Amino acid sequence: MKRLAPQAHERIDRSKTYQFTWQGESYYAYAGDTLASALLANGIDVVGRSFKYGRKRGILAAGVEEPNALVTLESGGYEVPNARATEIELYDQLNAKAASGIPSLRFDLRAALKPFHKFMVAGFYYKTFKWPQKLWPHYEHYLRQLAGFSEVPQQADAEHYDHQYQFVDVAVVGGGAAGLSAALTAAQSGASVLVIDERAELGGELSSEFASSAEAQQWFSSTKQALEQMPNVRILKRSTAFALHDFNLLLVIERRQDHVSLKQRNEKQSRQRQHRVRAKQVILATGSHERPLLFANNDLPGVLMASAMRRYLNEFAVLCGDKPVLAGNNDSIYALAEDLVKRAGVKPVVLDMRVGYDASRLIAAGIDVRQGYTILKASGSNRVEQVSIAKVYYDGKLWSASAATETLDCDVVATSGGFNPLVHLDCHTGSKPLFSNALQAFLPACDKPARISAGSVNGHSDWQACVQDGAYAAHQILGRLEKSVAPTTVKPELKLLNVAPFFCPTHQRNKIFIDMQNDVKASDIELAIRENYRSIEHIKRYTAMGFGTDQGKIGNVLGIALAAQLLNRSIPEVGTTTFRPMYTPVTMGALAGEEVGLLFDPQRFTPIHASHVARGAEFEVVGQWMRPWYFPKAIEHLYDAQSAEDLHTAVQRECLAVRNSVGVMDASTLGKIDIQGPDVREFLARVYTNAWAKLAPGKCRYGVMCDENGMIIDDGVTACLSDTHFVMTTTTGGAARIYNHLETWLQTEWPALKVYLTSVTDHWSTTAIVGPKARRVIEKLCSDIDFNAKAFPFMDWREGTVAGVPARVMRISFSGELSYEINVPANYGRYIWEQVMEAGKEFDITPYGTETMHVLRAEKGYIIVGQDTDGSLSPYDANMGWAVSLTKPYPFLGQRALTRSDTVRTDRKQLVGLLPHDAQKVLPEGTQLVNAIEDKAMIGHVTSSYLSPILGRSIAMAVVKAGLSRMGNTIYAKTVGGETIPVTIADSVFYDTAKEKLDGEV
Amino acid sequence: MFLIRCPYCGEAREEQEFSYAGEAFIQRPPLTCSDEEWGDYLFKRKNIKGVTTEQWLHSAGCRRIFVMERNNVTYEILSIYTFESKRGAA
Amino acid sequence: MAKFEPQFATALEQQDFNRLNSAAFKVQELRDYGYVVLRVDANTEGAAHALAKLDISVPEPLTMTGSLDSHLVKWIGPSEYGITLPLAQKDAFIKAAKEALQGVFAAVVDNSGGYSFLHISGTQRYEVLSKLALYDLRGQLPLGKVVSTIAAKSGVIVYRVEEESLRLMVRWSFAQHFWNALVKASEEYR
Amino acid sequence: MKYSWLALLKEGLKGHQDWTPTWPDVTPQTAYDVIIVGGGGHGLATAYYLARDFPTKKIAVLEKGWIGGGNTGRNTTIVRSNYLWDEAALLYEHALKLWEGLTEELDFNVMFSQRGVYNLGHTLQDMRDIERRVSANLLNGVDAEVVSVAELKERIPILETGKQVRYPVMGASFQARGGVARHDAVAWGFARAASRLGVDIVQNCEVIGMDVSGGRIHGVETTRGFIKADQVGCVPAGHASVLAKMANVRLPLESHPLQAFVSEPMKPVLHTVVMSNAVHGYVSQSDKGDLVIGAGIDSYTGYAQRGSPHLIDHCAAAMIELFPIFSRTRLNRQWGGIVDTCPDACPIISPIPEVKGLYFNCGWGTGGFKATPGSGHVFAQTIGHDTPHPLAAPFHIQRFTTGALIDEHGAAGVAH
Ligand SMILES: Cc1cc2nc3c(=O)[nH]c(=O)nc-3n(C[C@H](O)[C@H](O)[C@H](O)COP(=O)(O)OP(=O)(O)OC[C@H]3O[C@@H](n4cnc5c(N)ncnc54)[C@H](O)[C@@H]3O)c2cc1C
Ligand SMILES: NC(=O)c1ccc[n+]([C@@H]2O[C@H](COP(=O)([O-])OP(=O)(O)OC[C@H]3O[C@@H](n4cnc5c(N)ncnc54)[C@H](O)[C@@H]3O)[C@@H](O)[C@H]2O)c1
Ligand SMILES: Cc1cc2nc3c(=O)[nH]c(=O)nc-3n(C[C@H](O)[C@H](O)[C@H](O)COP(=O)(O)O)c2cc1C
Ligand SMILES: [Zn+2]
Repeated sequence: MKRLAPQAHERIDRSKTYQFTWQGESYYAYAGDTLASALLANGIDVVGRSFKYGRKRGILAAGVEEPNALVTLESGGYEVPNARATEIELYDQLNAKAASGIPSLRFDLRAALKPFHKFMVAGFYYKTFKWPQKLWPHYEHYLRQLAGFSEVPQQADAEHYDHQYQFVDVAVVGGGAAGLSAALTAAQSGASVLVIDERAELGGELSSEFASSAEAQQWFSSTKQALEQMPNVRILKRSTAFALHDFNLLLVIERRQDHVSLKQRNEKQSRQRQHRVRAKQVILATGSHERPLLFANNDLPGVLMASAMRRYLNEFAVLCGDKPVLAGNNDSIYALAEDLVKRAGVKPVVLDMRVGYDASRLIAAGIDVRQGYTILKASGSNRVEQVSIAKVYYDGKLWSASAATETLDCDVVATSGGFNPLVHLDCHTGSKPLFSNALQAFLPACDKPARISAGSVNGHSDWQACVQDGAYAAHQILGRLEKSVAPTTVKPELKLLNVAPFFCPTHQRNKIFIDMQNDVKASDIELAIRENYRSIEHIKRYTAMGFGTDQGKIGNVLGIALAAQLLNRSIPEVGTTTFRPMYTPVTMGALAGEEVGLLFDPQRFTPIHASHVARGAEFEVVGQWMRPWYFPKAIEHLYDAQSAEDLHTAVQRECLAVRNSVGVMDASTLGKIDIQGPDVREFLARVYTNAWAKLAPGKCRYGVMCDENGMIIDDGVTACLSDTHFVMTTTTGGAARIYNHLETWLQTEWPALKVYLTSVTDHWSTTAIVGPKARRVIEKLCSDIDFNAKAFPFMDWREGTVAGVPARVMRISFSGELSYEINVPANYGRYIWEQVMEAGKEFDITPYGTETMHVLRAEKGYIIVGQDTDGSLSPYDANMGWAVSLTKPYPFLGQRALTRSDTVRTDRKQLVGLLPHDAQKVLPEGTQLVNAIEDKAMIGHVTSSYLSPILGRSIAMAVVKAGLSRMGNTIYAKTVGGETIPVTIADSVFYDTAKEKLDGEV
Repeated sequence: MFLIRCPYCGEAREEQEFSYAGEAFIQRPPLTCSDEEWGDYLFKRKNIKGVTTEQWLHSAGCRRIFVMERNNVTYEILSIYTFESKRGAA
Repeated sequence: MAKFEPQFATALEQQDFNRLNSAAFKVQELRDYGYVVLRVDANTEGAAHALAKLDISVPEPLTMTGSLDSHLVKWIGPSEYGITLPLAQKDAFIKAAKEALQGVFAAVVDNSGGYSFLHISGTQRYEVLSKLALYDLRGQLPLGKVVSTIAAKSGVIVYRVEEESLRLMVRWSFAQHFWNALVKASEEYR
Repeated sequence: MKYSWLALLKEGLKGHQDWTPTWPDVTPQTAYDVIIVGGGGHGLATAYYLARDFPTKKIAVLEKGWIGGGNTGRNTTIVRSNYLWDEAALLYEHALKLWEGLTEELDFNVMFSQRGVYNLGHTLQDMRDIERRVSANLLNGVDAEVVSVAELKERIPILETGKQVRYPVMGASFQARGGVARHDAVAWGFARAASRLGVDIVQNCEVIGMDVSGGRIHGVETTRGFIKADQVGCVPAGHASVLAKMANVRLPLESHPLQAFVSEPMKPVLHTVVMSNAVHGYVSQSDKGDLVIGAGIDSYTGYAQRGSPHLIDHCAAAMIELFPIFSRTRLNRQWGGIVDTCPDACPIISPIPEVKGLYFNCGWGTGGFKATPGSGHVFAQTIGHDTPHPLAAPFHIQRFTTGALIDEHGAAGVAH
């Protein structure tokens, strides 16, 4: 292997030499090299070890289809596991090591197990390690160590990713001859065009032709230039279309910085970008991948694809060997031979399975061309050294090889067994590729709307036909887009490469590798079939064929053809496995894009949030909201150190402040829906279980909402502003869901109801002043409302001006204390909060969070939907039969469900209070309940549980089977920690049962 | 990944703007129905393989619910119409 | 009673707008607009008369009528219009609207506090927004158009009244998240 | 041939020429005592236990494609039994106990790997639900544990447990006996064991009609002709409604796409199973080294084994939330299955009241792989005795009439 003298059309830049490190050793190569070409140029044969047998492997291909050359690139926050050397653009100071080799590339344990390889056939583990089953974890532990390629990086990612949404008329995947031609034709009509190619440079396989065809070179540069100058064309290089979804959503990963040396990467730019392209039309000009011939030891380093050898030669000026044997079953092999002679002065031996191709020109040039020959076996230790070849015959159905073999010395073997069109994207939406006998290839069906394929993916082998096919395809879709189109082009003729039918030598099939990455051999496929794994899907799963990071791009079709032969079926009868995204592996970070970290999901904040932060609140995540959980006070210690109260201490303090003086809470997160129209009352009556006909303006009412299954889904207070105008509140977490639920009923079932719903959750900021001194606080801020308990009774609301801001004040209570909820537009929210704090100073007003709110409401037995209920509680179960009106003219949602046989059972789980016998024992929430100490049969569980500061004891709410009829019974809580705690079933109202506190200080 | 033409907005939008809202035209039985009928109404679905008639809500757009006929095997959208137009026709 | 001086604080008041203030990408939060939701079916009895009185002509789907100086009426959905207007005129407008629509099946809802109003300009505005928005703002939002869509996982209303800028409304509680997303998405243009 | 090291050794020396079919391919006969429709794990397990426990019955499994090609072949293979409600916990625990001896029972290594399953909690309510579930599990004899954040960090060092993420981890439940199994092997193992007991396993045989008259079933029409049987057990997962329709029955199901994906194979770094409901994603690392990751369910119905990619993106983000070091790893392949979801997230294992001789085992939705042996066993008993097995009884289809749902949605965490 060596680097040739400069070539006219090479793509390396010899003026820039880059240093790189491979396996800890330093090497040099040029800008424009890939890591693969750089390794080849440096004479490195063995780049990896195989998955199962630890066999030495070299570079097989030159592109994304490479199965062997997996490396670990860089380290730390820049580490890339399982990177493919053939895809990595070399940059200065690049550092890579082999992704395989246990413990090292040089010495692999798995290879040392060679005597056992014959037992390690496909699926051998299903038949072994079985007895006793208990020991499997031990075996598994060791087997796991043997598997996998690179390590997972140990550090978090140093780079970031983003997404971009794109909308275009035409997306062209593939920037080869066909794609460029299609793009140009499309763009000339004025359509917006996006060209996507995974390589660093446009041109695709065409660039291999430049060396031999000036015309190709000429066409390419003029087309490229034209495209680059058109404003309606965008070209994405280094971009892989990895999935094509329904309605032409084309997903593309653009590698924006992977080709830049680590030092020069721009931190402000994403490393990779996912383009989410909606294209009106998609042109698939994805080309094809060559597949190899099969023979024993075909996995030896130095055996590679003919097209790859040609690319290395023409694009990188790397000669993969001085003594090449080229073997093929189609016409394409001769082009490589010609290039080798011309570029490197090397004379290969050419083996063509077929007879009849006119090779006189090559023969005249002194090349040994043997038609009717193929390779049966390769040999060598670190690298191929010899091949044994034989004459082959085709009887119209099958190939056979003559017994007489001949040995040739060589240092590289390049083969071509035909081409696999890249049908992948076309198949992602369920299309099945079609097999062509003439081409010996699966072609895209392209049977989904708004897409077409062009070029070598359609089987074209010469670049002129690809150009023509591209133009033809563009023409077709422009018609669909109703764009003015250039004069009709004609569909080009298929020029056949005359690919011979599949052949797999019969000897040493356990050395013939079909899927190199997964070490699937011809014999494994035989075995699978012998054992009745006959569907190609079973073969895949039993042997792991095509499971690798290359997804069988090179090997699958060979496996299919072999299976067909063994099953005596045609190739299309056997069919392919399913092509799925990703076309090539996609970085997880790029899928996630910017929506990681705090942007993973929106964080919602109330207008008062900054005040809470300033007061040192701890926050609780409720739905998407950040709600103050508690407000720990700083504790001054004797010495310098400062600490803050813990949850328990803070909550005790907050609770007592509310019960004894006054507290303040941010209730802005509750959902609020403005409801207007002449039928609002009827509407509310249908969606809530209780009655709404008589609620007068100025009043509020609590409502319970069920689904049609009769189970509680939400609750909240609704205020009557006028006979045709109400405002509903929903739970914080339920807001969006309930709004959709209500709209759905209105729009589908009750379109005749005259009701308009508007979400006003964000418009209002709500500050609740709670406690016996609440009135004294609010009176300082508002003079146009009479706060006298009689004038403004419980469950009323008033309009007024609070601290100079127009407000709605509601006298509702979730704590049993006197409480005013001040609603003002969001932009005044923080101001009002601060005014309340100021006004409350003299009463030591105490801000409190959700935890204290929970304790206060539990002391009063108020439920929290989603905590005390779980979708399996009816209003009766929740002891809220009082909120159910069965006499409404139109039955409310869920009403019918309440009378089903299971729903009327009297021993259902019902919501009750619990008093632990040990008054200081707080039951863990969630703890299950049983009837007797030794019982295991559960009768319910603890839904809420707290130490009540005002009662000086623990209290809990729970659901208990038939609990409502078992008041006073002792039952037991069985904690996760193994405790059994006796508790008494009690009424769930623990505090102020006489409701004497409701009016506050009198 | 659907691209859905909202009949109210009059243009195609990304699937994420919409919420699937279940089978369309399920008849709600009266209070007097049997437990069986209620159970069927609540839970039993046609769950057709092939062309389905279903409700979608343009939740991030105009907030209207409409009807979509969709082939849930090929993921083709066959037609989209409003409830009003259906009611008008009936 | 003390003399009060109410302080008005918009959702993004605390953010450093200098961070997003370049020729490439510039964001301003507008403090002086109110937002009123009008729900009415123009064909409802009495609606035409009332709307005429309010000088409102009902926009076609995804379009707007009127102007920001008096009232910009946006189509949000069938029989749902979002009216952006100078904050100072908001209360009077609501009063007038309620009066005019007395007896008509309609709703007038003040939602001024519900949103943060953003003005987005700069040569890279579409580049930045296309990282966040599901909608083709560059290609499908000509002057006079309004769309409700999703950007950065938040519901947004985007509309265009000037050649060189976009206006965007995002719900108050989502504003800070949206801001963070804008900061991140525009980083490479700073 | 019994599978063993010895057999492998012998065969290895002979070039593996004498291995026999794992299960033979057969042409269907014209009549059977029991037909099982659906050659997924559940159907094959049903057939196996029927054949084992009712040896006189002539049984066939009819599979429209290749066995194990449905959800059995495309799930994330999580096995656990820590369900909330008694009925569910007992059923899944029954299955888990069978898993613990399945490799030996079937003489086929199903690679049941009890590496433990964590269900993460990210909110206070998550933690309440975890406490509730663990408490219930312990009383039901299901092993379970509540794990603190500090403890989590020790056990899974690569898990992000910091507070500076959107949904910080607050704790987890853990079931040590949970784990994963090799999905395909489950289908193949049951197929092999069943066929050795005389069950006919018929592939490429789609049931396209049912002969129902006089309130009972007489047989099924298939793409390979009519086959008579007095008892037909349908185990078609995503296609349950399609089959039910052939008997003029409607089921409380919707079939949705559920997606999963795998990374490239890497060296072992995650030695257990981690699931999170709040950020939605769950992950384990297969013995081959790939991260096997499950995403959320698509909202719409779909019979195409593919879903929408934004769910994949979101799930990838969730993975990075939990495991920041996964950010630079790459995904290799994504796919979807068709899951038959029930309103209460619990299965239906039931005779069909309207049609004597017809039974359905379906509605496993996003989480039935773990139940495979148990489901097969209780369904076999139900069919064999023509009366619901006690563990199956609560999963009778009648519950959708009476209202006796077993709602595993609310508090059970992710149902996978
Ligand atoms: C992505 C994904 C992830 C999952 N993750 C988990 C997980 O981690 N843990 C877990 O416990 N569960 C999981 N599940 C669920 C689990 O896969 C299923 O519940 C389980 O595999 C169902 O098994 P089955 O045998 O009933 O169905 P299947 O394996 O689907 O078998 C049903 C069979 O019936 C056949 N069939 C259908 N109609 C006919 C007909 N008319 N005639 C003949 N044959 C027919 C089908 O071809 C199919 O082979 C997941 C599912 C998916 C899709
Ligand atoms: N197929 C054959 O039989 C054969 C034989 C010999 C030479 N050729 C040559 O191959 C060329 C065929 O031209 P063509 O334009 O049809 O194909 P091409 O292979 O030249 O171009 C296809 C391009 O698409 C890219 N691509 C493929 N899938 C992609 C994806 N998912 N995302 C992004 N990029 C992707 C490829 O990397 C390549 O650059 C001609 O120049 C012809 O001479 C073909
Ligand atoms: C647990 C599990 C692990 C898998 N691992 C891989 C893998 O390593 N490589 C791969 O290509 N596919 C893997 N797959 C996916 C399968 O290739 C296939 O996509 C899946 O079984 C669905 O089938 P289908 O894509 O043929 O429809 C895996 C699937 C499962 C269920
Ligand atoms: Zn719409």
